[in-house]
Amino acid sequence: MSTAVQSQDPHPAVEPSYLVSKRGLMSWLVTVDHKRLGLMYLASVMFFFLIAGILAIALRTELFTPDQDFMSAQTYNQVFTLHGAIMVFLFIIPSVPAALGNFFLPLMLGAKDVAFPRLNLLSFYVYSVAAVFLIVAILTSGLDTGWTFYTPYSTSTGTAVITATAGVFIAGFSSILTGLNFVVTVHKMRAPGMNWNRMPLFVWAIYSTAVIQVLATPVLAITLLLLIIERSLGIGIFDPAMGGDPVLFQHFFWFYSHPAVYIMILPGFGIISEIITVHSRKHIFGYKAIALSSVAIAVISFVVWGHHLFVSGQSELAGVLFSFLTFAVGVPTAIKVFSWVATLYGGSIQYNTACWYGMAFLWTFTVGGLTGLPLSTLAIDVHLHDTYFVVAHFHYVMVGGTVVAFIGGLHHWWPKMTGRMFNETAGKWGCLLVFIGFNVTFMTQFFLGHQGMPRRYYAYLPEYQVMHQVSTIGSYILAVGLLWTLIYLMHSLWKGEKAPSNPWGAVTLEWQTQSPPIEHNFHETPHIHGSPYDFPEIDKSAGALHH
Amino acid sequence: MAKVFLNGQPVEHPHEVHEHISPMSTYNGVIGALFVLTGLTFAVSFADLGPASLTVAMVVAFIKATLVVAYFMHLKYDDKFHLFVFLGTIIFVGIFFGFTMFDMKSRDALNDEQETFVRWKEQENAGKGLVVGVDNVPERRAKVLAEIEAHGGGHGGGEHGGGHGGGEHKAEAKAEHKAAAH
Amino acid sequence: MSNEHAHAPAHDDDEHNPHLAHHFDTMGQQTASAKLGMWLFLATEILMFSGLFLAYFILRMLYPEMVLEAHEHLSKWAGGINTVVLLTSSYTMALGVRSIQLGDVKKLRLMLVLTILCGCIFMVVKYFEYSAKFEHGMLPGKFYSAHLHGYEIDGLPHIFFGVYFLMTGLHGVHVVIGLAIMLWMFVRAGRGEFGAKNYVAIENTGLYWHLVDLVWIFLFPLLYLVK
Amino acid sequence: MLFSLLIAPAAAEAALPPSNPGTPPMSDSPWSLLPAASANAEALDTLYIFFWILCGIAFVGMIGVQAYFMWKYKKPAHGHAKTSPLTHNGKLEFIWSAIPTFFFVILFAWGEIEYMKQATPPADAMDVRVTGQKWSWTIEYPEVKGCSLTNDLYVPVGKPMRLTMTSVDVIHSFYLPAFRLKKDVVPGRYTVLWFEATKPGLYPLMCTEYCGDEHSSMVGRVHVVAAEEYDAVLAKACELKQGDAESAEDFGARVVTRGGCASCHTTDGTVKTGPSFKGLFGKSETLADGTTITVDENYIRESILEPNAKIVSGFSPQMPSFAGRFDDKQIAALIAYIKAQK
Repeated sequence: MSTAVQSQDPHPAVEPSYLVSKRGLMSWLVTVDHKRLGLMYLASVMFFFLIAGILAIALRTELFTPDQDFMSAQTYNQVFTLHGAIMVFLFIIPSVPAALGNFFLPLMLGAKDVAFPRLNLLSFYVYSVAAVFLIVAILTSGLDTGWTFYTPYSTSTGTAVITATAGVFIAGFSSILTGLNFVVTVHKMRAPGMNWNRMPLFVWAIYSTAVIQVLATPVLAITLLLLIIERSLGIGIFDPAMGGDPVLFQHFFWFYSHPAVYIMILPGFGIISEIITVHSRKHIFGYKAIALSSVAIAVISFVVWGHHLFVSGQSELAGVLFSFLTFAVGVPTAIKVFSWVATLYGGSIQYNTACWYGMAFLWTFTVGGLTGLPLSTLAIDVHLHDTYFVVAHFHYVMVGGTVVAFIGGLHHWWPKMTGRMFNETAGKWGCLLVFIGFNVTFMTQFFLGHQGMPRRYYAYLPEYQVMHQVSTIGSYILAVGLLWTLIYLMHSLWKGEKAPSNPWGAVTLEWQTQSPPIEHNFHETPHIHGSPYDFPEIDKSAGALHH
Repeated sequence: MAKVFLNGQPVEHPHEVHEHISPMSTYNGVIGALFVLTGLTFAVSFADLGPASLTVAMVVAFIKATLVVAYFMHLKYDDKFHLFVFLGTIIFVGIFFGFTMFDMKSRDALNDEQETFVRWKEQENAGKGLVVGVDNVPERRAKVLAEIEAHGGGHGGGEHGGGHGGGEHKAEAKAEHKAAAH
Repeated sequence: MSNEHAHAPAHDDDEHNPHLAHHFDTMGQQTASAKLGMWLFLATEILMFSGLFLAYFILRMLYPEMVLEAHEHLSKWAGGINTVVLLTSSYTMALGVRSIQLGDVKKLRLMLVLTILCGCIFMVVKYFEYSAKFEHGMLPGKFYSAHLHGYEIDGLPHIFFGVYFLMTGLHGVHVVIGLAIMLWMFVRAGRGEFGAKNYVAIENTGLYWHLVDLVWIFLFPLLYLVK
Repeated sequence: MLFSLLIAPAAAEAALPPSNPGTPPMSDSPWSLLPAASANAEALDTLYIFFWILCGIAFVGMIGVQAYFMWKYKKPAHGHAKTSPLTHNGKLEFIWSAIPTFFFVILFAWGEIEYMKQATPPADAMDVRVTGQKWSWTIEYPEVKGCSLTNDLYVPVGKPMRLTMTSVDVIHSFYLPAFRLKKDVVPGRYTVLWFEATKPGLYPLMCTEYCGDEHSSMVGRVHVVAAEEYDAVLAKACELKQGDAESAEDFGARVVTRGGCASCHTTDGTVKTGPSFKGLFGKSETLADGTTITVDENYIRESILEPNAKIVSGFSPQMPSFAGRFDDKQIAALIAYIKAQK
């Protein structure tokens, strides 16, 4: 194999970067540049991450003692609902695809932009409108249904369910448009020589995610529309008081929302594949297995939604079927994790901050993945369902998986996006705090859950107090770590060193242009001749051991 | 710009648009067939086929849909990947329908086998039944109140069946909802 | 755009094509992207409508007698006429696409007008159907009051009419959006924006309109005909 | 405060066996605070331990290999080491796909077998009916005529018991951690849960499906008693008659406990979902439609039987009707109790 691209030389900044190629507020507000839109998404999702994070800290603080402390029951219910809804719909679903994906997908493909740049801009504004709806809902009478909007609670409660679900409905369209755009981009916009086997794994992951976004989100849209209609007209599809079936709502909802879990985690997988290879200077182990397992996960994710209904009065037969299929999704996931570890073998691992996050991910995601197994085992799930065990499990996957990968990716690509280097020492401290804080917070919750602590309680039996306090303290450490990360990253924007075009010695295309990139990404269209993981450090002479 | 690339592959004649243009006869034939099929399904609806009418109507609808998709939407001549997208979508719709209907159909199997409903009713009929006189649903409250009235204020417990709890079996639920809706 | 690429070899006439966006290399790439995007969009539409169809099938399963009784109150003739009208509009739309494939803008505009006309007829019939239902109190959900107008339907007909209005209503919204798009295409065609090598917007409009037709092909027998 | 109200057995409920404040007894099990108090719980714990051993091995192995690689293949201080050209290994990939698959099938099958046992109650099981409502459990015992308890489930040791459950408002979930069992309680349909208790004691019973404001208060007690004592204990628990020496007020306090009123009405002036009983009697209140009423015997009585007829503004129509649950005497005692809360 030859080197991946023709030109490997660092590109000094010879043209103004996309950040300064056009000036003025309007040039940002109506931009169709995928990189600027990526940054705008990044700023938005970080804002909502901060808001929902503050809500999480409020929840943990309330739970420091078994009794009601500073929040009333109603407030607590609203706070956990908004924490969930904002985190899911406004932060984690758009986080990696819409922010990092938007920025790097065309770059990694060697394209000038996504296939539909104006649609991309529209998608951002649709997302903003959705956010406005949710904020209006919060400012009027709030929302207390839980982020899952289960009927008949959501059709009978007095809070602003219609405004909030309309917001989520709109956010869904933003997600659909982004996904559609990415699928077309991957199919039609690849640079010369970029065949399917030469696409970086981040692209594969984003592609699989986009497929799920296109196929699943419309069902969320119709579900929420039905919920809005049910609440306003009382047509009686979901509301038992009108002759409907509340469990049917759960089927509708989870047909989207379980695949949505993979919308959240698959892009994280993609980031980890990039980070581990680049920082260990090793070709990824099992490229095809990782790429195809992303697609497999995307497909299987559509047939496992019933595991959210094991104790909801779903038929026992359906439970058995869904349990089996849920285990099936574990296999491709296990393959990925093993392949990442195997990638480390024989590498030359450089421990900078992004790599630290990559290593942390392997720990947290493994815990998250393994604790998914008892939840897919029917009989055990009966005990653990809707307890803190589930809370801990999905936080290990969503925070320990996606958010850790997201922050890792942010560090990995920060020099490329901003043209500045951040302080590595500060970064490692941040990672350490996040890792420790996260594990203290959520590891404890596995034990709490197994002891029978139910979800969504603002007051609890005194037996659980010690573990709740440990968890709360952990959440403070996590919060400090995240704030610290925010501070030094912001600091780097003003004071950071200028970033070279390829600080980590990576081979993928985004590093083959200047930092930050020019408006049209590349000075000339790149031509690809080999694998995206063909590092110069690889010892070709070590022989024809494996092909 | 020596060479033009598409999908990572060089394209020999980038300006040629490979579009199939169907002759008028195709369109005329298709619309004719669509009208005939519409007439057929319309006519059949007057005959009393019982449960088979759904099957017949769906088969006809699928044939009509196939005609529209294949000829009006050019899927027959189009990029095969578009066909893949379309059929893939149908498969996912099938998954959505299949699993949900499977649950809905098999849901009461175990309850029926164990006669949950029968037992519940037997307890009531044996006079042991207790009233859970709880009802927050405005539509049903009127009925509950009427029953309480009919039974002399509603205390004493146990005499008037416990059906207003919302735990109705489907048949009963239907009757009651009717009362509520009307 | 064309200035930017003034250095391009003369044989590459795509470079001068005002319809080619800057980030595409060829018209073929642009057209293929637009069409793939449209098919993916149609996929999302199908999945969205599938939720309503599933709701309908579940309703049939839970309350079969009620559905059979309630659907007798829908006008088979109105539904049938609308089916013919919509199929005809699909036909004219397909012919419109064919005309522009052959470069005949004039005929395309004629076909668009015919299609729009059919769409309008559809909406007018719909209007009369809806107003009859409103008059008879056959309204969705808690507004259902047909029993006050002398129509006794056993069971829970408010659900059936809820589903009926939701399905036909959402379909109607799609028809209206389609009409607006076709009007826009009519204007653009008048400005000479389309030709035998540049008609993907017309083609996509057609695809959308055929999907609206497809949904109706299933709605009609399920709501109006099936026993 | 909340739990002391809910969990602490009311002093007047003399029929209850002496108990600690309703919290799960700490068990001697090395891995759990919760005792395994049913046949199902014991079977599940075995599966659970098997699972943890399996996952423990997998986790330690995975992280161990990762840590070893991280240490062994650290980048040298200057420049980079030559790295391995390894890109894939079909045999290895097959093995690490097959091994998890094998264990997944075992876990699935084991879980499935236990689940079907959980789902199939024996034919001779005793029947109990459970109704979930915001925010208490009504538990009815068909063997004892007219017996309907709030948040108290009595269970004999060694006899299978089968709960047929439904809800009157929103979805709740009936969770018995000591029995490792849970099932959603869905309005408009029945769900079934069965178990055979093995260990006498007092265990918690909780709602695990979010159901509104006082979701956290939907906590009850499971009293597991010896089979021979069961009838007597249940009969006593069900009895709700004014004692000879008992004042109407004290009896009213027992009625309040039985009705589960405390989940919404406090006696210390705190307003929860419903008005506090403190100082309630004789108060003038404005209804949502603007009319003014005085809280007197008639209004309280009506509010118990037909709670949502006259809602004081600021409150929402959430209260279930107690018509048929309380007789005149009990209601009279309840009114006396409310009167006494000054």
